[in-house]
Amino acid sequence: MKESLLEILRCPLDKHELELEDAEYGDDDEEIVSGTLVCTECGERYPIEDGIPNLLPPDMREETPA
Amino acid sequence: MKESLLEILRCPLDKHELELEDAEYGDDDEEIVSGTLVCTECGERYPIEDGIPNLLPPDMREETPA
Amino acid sequence: MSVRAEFDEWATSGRDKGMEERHWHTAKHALARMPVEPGETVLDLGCGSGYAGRALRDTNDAGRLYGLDGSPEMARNAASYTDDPNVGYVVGDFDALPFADNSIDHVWSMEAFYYAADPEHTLEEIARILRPGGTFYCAVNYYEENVHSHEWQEFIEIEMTRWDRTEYREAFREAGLHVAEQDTIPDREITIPAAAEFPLEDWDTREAMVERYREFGTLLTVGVTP
Amino acid sequence: MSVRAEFDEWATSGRDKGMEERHWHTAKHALARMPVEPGETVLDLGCGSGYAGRALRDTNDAGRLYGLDGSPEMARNAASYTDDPNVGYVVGDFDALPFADNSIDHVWSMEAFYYAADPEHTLEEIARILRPGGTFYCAVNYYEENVHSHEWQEFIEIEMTRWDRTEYREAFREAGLHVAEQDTIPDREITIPAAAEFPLEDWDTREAMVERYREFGTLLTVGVTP
Ligand SMILES: Nc1ncnc2c1ncn2[C@@H]1O[C@H](CSCC[C@H](N)C(=O)O)[C@@H](O)[C@H]1O
Ligand SMILES: Nc1ncnc2c1ncn2[C@@H]1O[C@H](CSCC[C@H](N)C(=O)O)[C@@H](O)[C@H]1O
Repeated sequence: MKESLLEILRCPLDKHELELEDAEYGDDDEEIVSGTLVCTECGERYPIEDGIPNLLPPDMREETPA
Repeated sequence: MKESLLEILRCPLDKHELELEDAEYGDDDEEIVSGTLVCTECGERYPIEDGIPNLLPPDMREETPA
Repeated sequence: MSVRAEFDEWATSGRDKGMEERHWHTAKHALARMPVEPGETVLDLGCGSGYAGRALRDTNDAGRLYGLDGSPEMARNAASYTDDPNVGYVVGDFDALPFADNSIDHVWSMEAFYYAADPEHTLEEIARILRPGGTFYCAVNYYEENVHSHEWQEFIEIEMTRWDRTEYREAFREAGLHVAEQDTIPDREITIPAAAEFPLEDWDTREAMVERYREFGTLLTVGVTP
Repeated sequence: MSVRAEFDEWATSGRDKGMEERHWHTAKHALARMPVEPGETVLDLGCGSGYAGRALRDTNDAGRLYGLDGSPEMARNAASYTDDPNVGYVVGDFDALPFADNSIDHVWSMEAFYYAADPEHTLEEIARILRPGGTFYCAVNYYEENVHSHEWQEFIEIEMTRWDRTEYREAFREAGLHVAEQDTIPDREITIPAAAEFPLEDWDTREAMVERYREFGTLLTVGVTP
């Protein structure tokens, strides 16, 4: 994902802003390939996997099957 | 024209309500076949001819040919 | 020549019926999209023979259907084609709509809008008379991208507005209408003769005629009041 | 079975591509109507392979195109089909859209809306994230009037919402969206075999197949935020 997506991405639960943690960038420094999005309000954590943020509410987010 | 049309018809110049004068009704008492619509604000007069109100602004309204 | 004189002549020579037949090919598809609920009031701007309003009454159970036209003879013809008590006609001009604010649920106009003397002001008038959430369905065959329509101006003394697709969207927004949709609706019904029959009186090549009808068709722009 | 488990399986078995091919027949006509201006942000809800967003980027010069899908495998597939830097994918659920208020210009959804667990709430979420005057283009093949689609529920464990045309319009309005248009778009491209070939595995009669595709097609409802 691009950093620009962060401007409009919000916590699915309370719609507050997300903070990017532990970001790893791709070769071009443009694409965030992994990291964690943390809600600035409720503290819920959302993973970025293979460059795709997973913003499913926690109760719908099962483990990735390998 | 039906009287119900009067509810939404307005003077084309100043959009004020119109008053019906000299109305003649058709056989069924439902259709106004002739009469005059008079603006309650500017006093401009608009004819109803053959049951059709002519709400053209006065400068566009020529005499009916015939 | 005035709108009135020009179109009174069209009406008395029966051109209202010819237009109805041709315009129906594309108009019916646009009419079918209108979100008209039972009991709602619809206004047809430049109604000509009035066919669009009568179709909406038949299919959508629209409450009241008014047709406005600048030509008294057109309005007279339209009135003579129906005895539906919920259909009415009014003679008036696009530039000074004789209706109250928020009094109309939907406005329809086919092949008429571009005759408005001041189209930006006509859009403001439409936005004024529509209730919040009302729609304006504006259908035109005469528009910039349809190059085959450009010459129509030569045959009529009234000045015609030839906007392109973007200009329509911009003008709608400028007048306070949200743009919900823009589309070109092909005319799949008009008979296009085999290539060997060309040139025809109006068409040099079959390709041009195919492009005009099957590709460019009718430009529909739909505006919605906030 | 959860949306995620069900559609992850569809994605890994390549059904995303099959749907793209079939849905494109009608989706392209609805996409062509969207009033997307250069630079605007569009969200594709239940994007599957992501073809709709890529098409809007190609044709409308849309600024940013985001696809949301509840299946991580669908989103992964979609991402693998493009390297357009202005296209991005997000895993998320219709019931809890992870976007800011007023952050999206237009929302598109094809053959996905009726999987929402709480469709009324999903409409409220869509109204929330759209800017004023933004549009929601909602296209479905599964709807009440399309009797041929009713049996689809038997093949999937997720509960599907089967509204009719009126219920779509009412639900949009209930959520605060003006209804600008409703239409059924025929699929004119799918091959319908000659009568002698019937019954087919899926179709007893040619008439039924014609009705399903050429007549009922895809139901499009367009909502606009005030
Ligand atoms: N300024 C104006 N005000 C009101 N009506 C106008 C007008 N300019 C043109 N018209 C009317 O618009 C019509 C255009 S012809 C189209 C008629 C009809 N809608 C159809 O589809 O066949 C004519 O009837 C003409 O009288
Ligand atoms: N509740 C939900 N939240 C998010 N996505 C969902 C969902 N329910 C279903 N979906 C997604 O919606 C898609 C439906 S299939 C349609 C895919 C695509 N729009 C096309 O036209 O081909 C699937 O990819 C599925 O994962």
